[in-house]
Amino acid sequence: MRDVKIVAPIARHRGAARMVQLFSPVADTWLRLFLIGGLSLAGGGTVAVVGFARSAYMTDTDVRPRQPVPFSHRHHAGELGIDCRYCHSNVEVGPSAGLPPTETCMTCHSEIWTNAKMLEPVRQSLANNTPIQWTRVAKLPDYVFFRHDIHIAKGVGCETCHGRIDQMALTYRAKAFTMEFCIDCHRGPAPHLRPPDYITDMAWKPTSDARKEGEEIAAHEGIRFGELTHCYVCHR
Amino acid sequence: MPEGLYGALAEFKSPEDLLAATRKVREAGYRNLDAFTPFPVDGLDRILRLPRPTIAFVGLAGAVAGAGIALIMQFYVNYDYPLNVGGRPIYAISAFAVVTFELTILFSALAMLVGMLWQNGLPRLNYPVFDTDRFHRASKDRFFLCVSADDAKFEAGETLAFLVGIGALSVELVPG
Amino acid sequence: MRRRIDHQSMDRPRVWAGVEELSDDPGFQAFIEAEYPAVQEFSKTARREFLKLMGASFALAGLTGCEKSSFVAALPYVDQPASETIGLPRYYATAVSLDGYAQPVIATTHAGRPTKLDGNPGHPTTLGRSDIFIQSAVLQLYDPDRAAAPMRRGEPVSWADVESAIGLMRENWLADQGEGVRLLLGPTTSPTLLRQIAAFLKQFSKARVHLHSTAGLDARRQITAASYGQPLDQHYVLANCDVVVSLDDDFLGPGPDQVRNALGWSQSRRRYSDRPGNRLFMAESVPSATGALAVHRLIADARRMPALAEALAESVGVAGASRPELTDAEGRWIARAAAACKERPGRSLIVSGLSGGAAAGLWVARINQQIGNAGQTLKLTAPISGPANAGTLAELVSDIDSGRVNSLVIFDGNPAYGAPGDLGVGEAITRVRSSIHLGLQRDETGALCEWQLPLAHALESWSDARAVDGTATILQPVISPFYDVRTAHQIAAMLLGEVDPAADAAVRETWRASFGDAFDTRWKQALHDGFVEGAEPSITASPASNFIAPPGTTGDLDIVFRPDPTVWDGQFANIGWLQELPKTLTTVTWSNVVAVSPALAKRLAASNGDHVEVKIGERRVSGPVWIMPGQADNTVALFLGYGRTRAGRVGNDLGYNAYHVQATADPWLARGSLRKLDTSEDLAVTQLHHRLEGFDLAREVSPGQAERAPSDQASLYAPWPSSKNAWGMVIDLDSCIGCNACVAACTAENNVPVVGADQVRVGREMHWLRIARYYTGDIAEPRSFFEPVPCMHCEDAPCEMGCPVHATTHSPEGVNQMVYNRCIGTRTCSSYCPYKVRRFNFFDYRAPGDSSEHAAHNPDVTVRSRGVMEKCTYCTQRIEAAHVAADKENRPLRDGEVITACQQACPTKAIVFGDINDPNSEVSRLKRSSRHYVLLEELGTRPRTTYLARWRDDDDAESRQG
Amino acid sequence: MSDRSDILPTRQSMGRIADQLTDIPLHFPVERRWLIAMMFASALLLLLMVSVVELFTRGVGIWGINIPVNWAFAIHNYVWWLGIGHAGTLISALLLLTGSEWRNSLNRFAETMTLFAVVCAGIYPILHLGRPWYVYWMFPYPATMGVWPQFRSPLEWDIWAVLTYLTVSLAFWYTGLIPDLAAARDRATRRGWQIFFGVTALGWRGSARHWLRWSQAYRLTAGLAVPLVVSVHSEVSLLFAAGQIPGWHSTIFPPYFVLGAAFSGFAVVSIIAVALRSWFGLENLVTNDHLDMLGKVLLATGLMTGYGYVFEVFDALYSGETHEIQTLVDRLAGAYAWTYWGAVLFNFIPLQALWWRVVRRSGWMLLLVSVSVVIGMWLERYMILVTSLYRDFLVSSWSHFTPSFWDWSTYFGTIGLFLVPFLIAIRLVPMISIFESKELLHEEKEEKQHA
Repeated sequence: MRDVKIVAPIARHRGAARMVQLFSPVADTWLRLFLIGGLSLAGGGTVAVVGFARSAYMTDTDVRPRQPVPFSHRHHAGELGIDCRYCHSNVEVGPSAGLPPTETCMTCHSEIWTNAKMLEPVRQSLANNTPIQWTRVAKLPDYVFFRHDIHIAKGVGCETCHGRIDQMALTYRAKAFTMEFCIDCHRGPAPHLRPPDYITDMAWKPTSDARKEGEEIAAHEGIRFGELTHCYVCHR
Repeated sequence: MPEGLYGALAEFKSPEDLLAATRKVREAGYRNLDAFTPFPVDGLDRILRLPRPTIAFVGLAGAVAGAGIALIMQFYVNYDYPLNVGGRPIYAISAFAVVTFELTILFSALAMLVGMLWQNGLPRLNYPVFDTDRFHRASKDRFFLCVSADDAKFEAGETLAFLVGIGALSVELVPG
Repeated sequence: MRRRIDHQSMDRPRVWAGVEELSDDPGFQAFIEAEYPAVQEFSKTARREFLKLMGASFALAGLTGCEKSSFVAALPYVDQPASETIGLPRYYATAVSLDGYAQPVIATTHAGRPTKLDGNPGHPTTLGRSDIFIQSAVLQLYDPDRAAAPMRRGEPVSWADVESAIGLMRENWLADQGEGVRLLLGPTTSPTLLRQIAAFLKQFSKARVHLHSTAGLDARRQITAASYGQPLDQHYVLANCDVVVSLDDDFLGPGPDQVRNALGWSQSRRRYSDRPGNRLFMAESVPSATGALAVHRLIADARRMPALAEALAESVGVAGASRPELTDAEGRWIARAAAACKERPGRSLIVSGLSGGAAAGLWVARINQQIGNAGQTLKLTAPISGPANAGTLAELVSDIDSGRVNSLVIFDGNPAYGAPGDLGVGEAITRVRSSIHLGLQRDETGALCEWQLPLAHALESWSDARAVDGTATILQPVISPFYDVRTAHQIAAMLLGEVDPAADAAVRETWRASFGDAFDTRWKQALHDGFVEGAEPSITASPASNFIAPPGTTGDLDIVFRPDPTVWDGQFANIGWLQELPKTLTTVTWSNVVAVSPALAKRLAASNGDHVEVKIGERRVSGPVWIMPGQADNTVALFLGYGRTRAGRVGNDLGYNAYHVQATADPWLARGSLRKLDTSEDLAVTQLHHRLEGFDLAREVSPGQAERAPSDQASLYAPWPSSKNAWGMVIDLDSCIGCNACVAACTAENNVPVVGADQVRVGREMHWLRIARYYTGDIAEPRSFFEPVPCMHCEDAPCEMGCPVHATTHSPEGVNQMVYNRCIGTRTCSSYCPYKVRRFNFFDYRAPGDSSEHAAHNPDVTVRSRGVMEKCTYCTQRIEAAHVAADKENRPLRDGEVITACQQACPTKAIVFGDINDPNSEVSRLKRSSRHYVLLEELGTRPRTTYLARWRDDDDAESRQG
Repeated sequence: MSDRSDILPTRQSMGRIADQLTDIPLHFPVERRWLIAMMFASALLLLLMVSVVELFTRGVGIWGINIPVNWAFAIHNYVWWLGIGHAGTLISALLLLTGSEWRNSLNRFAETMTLFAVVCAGIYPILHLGRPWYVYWMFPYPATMGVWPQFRSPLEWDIWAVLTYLTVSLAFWYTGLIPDLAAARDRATRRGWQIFFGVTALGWRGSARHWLRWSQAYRLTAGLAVPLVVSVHSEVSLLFAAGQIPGWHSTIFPPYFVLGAAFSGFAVVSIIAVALRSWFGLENLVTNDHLDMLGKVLLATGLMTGYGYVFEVFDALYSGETHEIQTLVDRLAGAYAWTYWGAVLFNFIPLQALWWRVVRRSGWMLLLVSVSVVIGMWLERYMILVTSLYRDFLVSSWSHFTPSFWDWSTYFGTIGLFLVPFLIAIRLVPMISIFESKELLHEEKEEKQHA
C-alpha cells in the first residue's frame, strides 16, 4: 500500500536524486585550518603591532645617521676625556643642551688636524659663517617640552638617557624615547639618580643600593615626588 | 560494525510520525540513534535520552570571565597610571559598572555561540548523512531518523526492514 | 637598519611628516600646475587649500611614498653669542607707539625673534600694564604684507636710488630755501624726529610742516586751546578722585591714555575693602566701556553736552553760567553730580570728550577750577607731542590746490585714507610733483606717492618717544630688520643731506646732548630701564573767560565719530589678532558698524546687520547697523578704521569707511540722516545674546550687604591630595573695564589662532578667554557688565570625566590640563563644560606654512593642529618655567613668581593669580573677600577661578527704587 | 488565544514555505525594482563616501557645529540609527522569551535591519572625531605612551556598549540563521550558491542533539540580549545625562531613550515588513495580523515615549532650577521650537490612528504612520541635542546651529549605507525565518487538529 523507497547505498542515481553532500572531507580540514589560521593571524598581528611600536625601527634606536663630519664621541668624550659640558655648554642653564658652535670645534682644530680633509666642513662653516648641518639624533616630538637643565640639576646623568656616548664612534640614539621611558623615571626617579659630581660620568655605577642612594639624593634635591607624572610637566 | 557504512536513514512525514517511530526504534533495542528535523521537535530529546545540554554553564563561565576581565582591565589601567580625572575616585566602581556589564554579556553570548558550535562539532561541511538522496528534505519538510551502524543491534538489511515496518516514507543506507 | 643609513645622505628624498606637507613641495606644486593650469589663477589661500586637498587625495590613493624618520637637521651657531642661552627667552626694554606716544614695553625674544610684548613694570605711567595695541604690535612686526623694499611708482628701487633722488631734490630745494616743500606728520613725541624736523626747517626756511591726526589729538588740543587760551595736554589723576563726572569722554576706552587712566581708576576704586572708592557720573550719547562702569549714567544726545556742562557749572556755582533747559532725567543727574562734586572739592574731576567740543570743554575747565580740582585731579602740561606750530592738513590741501607745493614728504601717515573725505587728500597728493611716503605698508597714500619708502617697525628701530606723561623711552631694536627698510630718522637724515646714515646715529646724537658727559652710562641705563626719568612738568593755566556758543543744531540726527575699539584709526587693520578681538560692548569682529539706539532702529525697522546709508551733507556711506542698548535716541555712532583698500590681505575690504563722510570743519560731531537699505549682512559676532535674563552670572553687592557665608563647596567625592602649590585665580568684576588686553595677551602668549570672519560667524572663535558682556534692565537704559571668562579649572571638572582617552586630566596643583597630542576630538569635554570655555580646532587654523607670522609663536606652547580641543591652561608654560627655576635653586615658589599673561596685561589689575594653599598670597586674600563668589556654584564643579562681585552704590539702589 | 492560530494561514505546507523563502535568494524574483532601489541606495552610499573624504581631508569644520553646539548631526544621527537598531533584537529576543509567536515572521529582517542600522550608527562616533585616525586610542592596548583609555567617560562606555551590541546582535542573528542557511543550501542548485550556503551553514544537519544545544544557546542569548538592549540605549542616554547641561542632566533619560529607541525601531520594522511583503508576495507569512500586532506595539511604545515627554516637562518645572526651566522654555518656544513641536506632531498625532483596527491592518496606513514616527524621532534627537546646547548656562556662550550641506549629505549617505547591504542581504539570506515559520505552522496545525 505504502510506497516506500529503499535506496541502496551503492546504486545511487546521481542525476535524478538531489545530493547534498557538497563538500569533500578535505574541505573541513581546509575550513578548520582557515579558522585557526585566521585567529592566529589576528592574535599574532596584534602582538606584532604592539611589538613593532617598540622596535628599534619605530623608536629609531641603533641608527647611526650620516653626519657631515664623522664626529666620534668615542674619541672626544671617551679617549680624550673631554667633559660633555665643554661642548654642550648650555646643558646646565637652558632647556636645550646646545650643539657646539663651530667656534668651539675650532678652539682645538685651529691647532691640531688643521688640514684634515674630514674637517673641511668645519672650516667651511667658519669661513662662510654658515652653520654645520648636523643630523639630530636625540629628538623629541614638538609637543614634548623637555628641559636638560632641571634634569642635570636634580641628578639625572647624561648616560641615563643618552647611553654610553663615550663608546659611540658615530652617535646613535641609545634609548627609545618613548613616553614609557620618560614616565618610568618620573614615577620613581630614585634608582636613576646620581650625585652631582658624576652627572657626566659615563661609567658611573651606583655604589651598593641604587634605590636608597637615589632616595637620599632625591630628598636632598627636594624632588617633588608624585608631582612629576601629570601631563603638563611635559606637554603644554 | 560494517565497514563503509554510517547507518540507516528513515524518512517520516511529520514530527508525530518521527516521535512515534523513534519510540518504537528504542523499544526495539536500538540505542545509537539520531534524528534530523527541519525544526526542533519537542520531546525528541526525551525519547532519544539525550543528556541535558551544558550551554548554560558555558554561558555562565563566559559571563564570569567577561566580568572578571572587565573589572581587572579597568582597575589595572587606573592602577598603572593613576590620573586625577575631575576629582573622581581612581577606582570609580560605579563608573566601571557599564563596561563590566557589557563585557559580561559579550563574553557570555560569544561563549555560548562558540560552545554550541564546538559541542555540536560544527563547522563540519562533510558528513555521511549528506550522502543520501532524500536527506535534502531534512531541512525542508521531512523528519529523519538515523540508526547508527555503530549500534550493537545494527544489521543493514534487518534494520532497514524494521524502519520500513514502523512507517518510514523511505529508507536508505548511509555510506560511511 | 642598514638601508636607513643610505637615507641619511644629503640628496635623499624629502621625508613627509604629513599629508599637508606635500602641498608645500615645489615639485608637487609644479606637477599640479601642469595638470591643473587653473590653479595658478587661484588666490594664495584658495590655491593652498586646493594643493592640500590634492595632496590628501594623492596620499589616500597611495601615490606618494611613505617613509618615516625622526631625524631632522640640527643647526648650531657658528659663533654663539656669549649671553645666549639656547631655549630661554631674553628680554629687552623698548617701546612701541600709538598716536606718537611711547607705549613702553618689555619685549620677550626667543632665539632673537620677539614673540611677546608686555608693559614695562618699571615705567612710571604703565607699571607694566598694557593694552591691546601693545600686545598686538608683535604681529604687526611679522605682517607678511609689510612694505619690503623702496619703490618708485610701484617699481622696486634701491636705497642708493632713493638717496640720489633725494640728493637731486635737495639741490632744487636749496635753490629756493625749500619753497614748495612740505612735510606731513602724524603726531610725534620723538625728540630725535622733532630735532631733525627743526633742523630741516632751519635748512629750508621756507618749507612748512603740517600735522595730521586721525584719532582726535588735534581736536583735543583745539579744545584746550579754546578753554585755556593755549594748547595744553590734560592729565587725569584718577587715583586721587572720589567723584568723576564725564561728559561723553570715554577715558577708560582705548587710546594712548588708557593704561594710565585704568590704573588710576582702579587704584581709587579699590581704595577701601568695604565700599567702592569712587563714583562715576557719566553722560554719554554712545555707550562706552567707561559708561558701563558709571553709577549714574545719563543717556543724552551728543549735542546736549555743552548744555549739560553749563548746567553743571551753574549748579556748582561757576560765574556766568546760566541754567539751560533740561529734561527731568538730566536735571536729576545734574543735581546728583553737582552735589557729589561739591562734597569732594579737589577730589573730584569733570572731563568732557570730543563731541561736546570747545563749548563743553570751556565749562568743564571752569568747573574744575571752581571746585579746586585743577592741579589736584587735573594736571596740565605743555603739549607732549609735536611738532609745534604745524599747519593743518586742510591748509596743506589748499596750498596744493593753489599750486604752492611741489615736494611732499609724508612721515608715516595715511591721509589719503584717514582724513575727512571732503578734503580730497588723495587727489591732492597726486597733483604734487614729487611726493615721498614713509610707511610700514604701501598703503592707500603710499600707492599715490611717487616714492614709497618702507619704514622699520618700532621693534626693529633705533628711535625715541615719550609716553603720555612725557617720560621718554629710547627705542632699541630687538631684532634686525628682515626687510630692506630704514627708520624714519634715517630717512630724515637723508633729507638733511646725510648719506647712508647709521640706524642709531640720530638717536645717539639727540641724547648725547641731554646726557652730556655721562652719556655712555646713562645711555646704557636708559636702554636697560626702558625709559629716561623725567615727566613733563605740569603748569597752571586759568580757563579762558570768553563764551563759546555751542554749534547750531541742524539736521535730524547727531552723528558722532569714534576710532574703532580694536583697529583704532585703521593703522592696525591688517593685524588679525585685533580684527578678531570682539569689540567692547558689541562683540563684533572683523567689521565696524553703524551704532544706533533701539528706538531709532525701531523707527528704521532695522535689525542688526541691516545696511543703512548715512548721509552727511552730500556725502554718503553705508554700513551694517548695530542696535546699541543704552544709546541716545538721536545719536548715531560711526567707527573709523575700516573700509581700507590697501591694508593687506587681512584688512582689505572690511566694513565701511567712515572717514568718507567725516567733515573737515567739525570732524567729531556732525548732523546727518539715516536711511535703511534693502541689503543686509551677517555680522561676525562672538556673543549673540547680551541680556542677562535674570541669572546671577555677573553679580553686584552693596557696601552694606551682609557678608555672604563662604561656601565650603561640598563634594561627594573624597578630596584629592593637593601638592604644595594649588593654583587659583580671582577676577574682580568691579575693576574690569572690558578693554580686551587680557584677551590679546592670551592670544599672543598661547599661540591662539586667528580663524577669520567666516569662522567667527558660525561660532568658532578660538579665544581662550572671553569677556562676556551683559546688560540688565530696559534695553533703552541698561546697566552693563563685563565678565572675563577663562577656564574655571574646576576641581570636580565635568569635562575631564567625559574624555575617553585621558586627554584632559587634573594636575595635583589643581590645573585642569588639556593635552593636545592626546586629544582625538570627541568634543565631549566641551559639551559637558558648563562655562563653554573650551575651543576646538574645527579646521586646521594654523597660518600657512610659509607665513612669517609663525615667527610670532611662543615656542613654549604647542601650536595646535586640526581636530583637537584647547583651552586656558593658566599659562602652564609659565608655571612650569617657574617650577624649574625654583627647583634648580631648591626653594619653594614665591607668591607672584607665576604671573599669567592675562594678569600681566590687565591695566586695572582685575585678574589675580596665585597659590591658594598659601593663606598670605594675594589670591587667597581676595578669596576671603566679602564680594567673593563662584560662577554657577550650584553645579558643584568647585572652580579655581572665582570672581569678586561688582560694587553697587547705595545711591544706585536708591535710584532704582525711585 | 483565538488569533494565535490565525497568525499564519494554516492552509499552506511547510515545503511551500521553505521553497518560497529560499527562492528569494536563490531565484531572485523582483530584479528590476531591486536594481532601481539598489541604484538609488548606491547613489546615497556614494554621497556618503564623498562626504567622508571631504570630512577626513578638511576636518569636522565642514559641518555646522560650533562652540557651544559642538555635538550635532553626528551624535544626533548616531543616536537615531542606534535607536532604530534596537527593534530587531527586542522583537527577536524579548518576544522569543515571552513566546509571542507572531515574531517569527518578523524577526529575521528585523535583526538584519538592526545589524545595518547599528553599523550606520557605529560609523558616526568615528566620523565625529576631530582626529579619527586615533580612534584606536579608545581601546586598552599596551601603548608606548603608557596611557590608557579613561573608563569614567560615557564615550568610552559607548564604544564598548555599541561593539558589544553589534557583536551580540550579529551572533544572535547568525545563530538563528544557521538552520535557514542549511535549508537554502539544500535547495541551491548552482555551485556558487551551494558553496556560499554550504560554508555559512557550517554543515548544519538538523540533528536532534544539535537542535537541543542550539535551542538552549539561542534562548539564553535572547535572555542576555534583552538587558543588553536596555543597557545600550540607557548608556547612550548617559552620553547626555552624565553632563550637567540643562535638559540633559536628568534621571528620566535612560528609560526615555530606551522607549524612544524601541518606538522608532518598531516603526522601521513596520516599514520594512510592509515593503517586503508587497515586494515578495509574502502575505501568507506576514499577515494582516502581524501588522495589527506591530501597530499595537507601535502604539504602546509611542504612548510610553509620550509619557517621557510629559515627565520631562514636569521634571524641569518641578526642579525649580532656573536653567532647567530656561531650557524648557527654549524647547517650547525658542529658535528650535519647530523641532520640539515637530517631534510631538510627527510622533504622536498620526500615531493615534492606530487605535483603529482597520488602520493597523492596512499596510499603507501603517507605513505612513511609521514614516511619520521615524521623522518624529529624528526631530526629537535633534531637539534633545541642539536645544540643550545652543543655550546652556552662561548667556554669553549662547549661540545657534545650522546644519551645513555636509551634515545633510553625511546623514543621507548613511541611509545608503543602510540600504545597500540590506538590499544585498535580502538577496543572500532568507528574510523570514524558515524553520521558525514551519515550527509555528506545525504547532498551529496541531492545535487545529486537537481543537
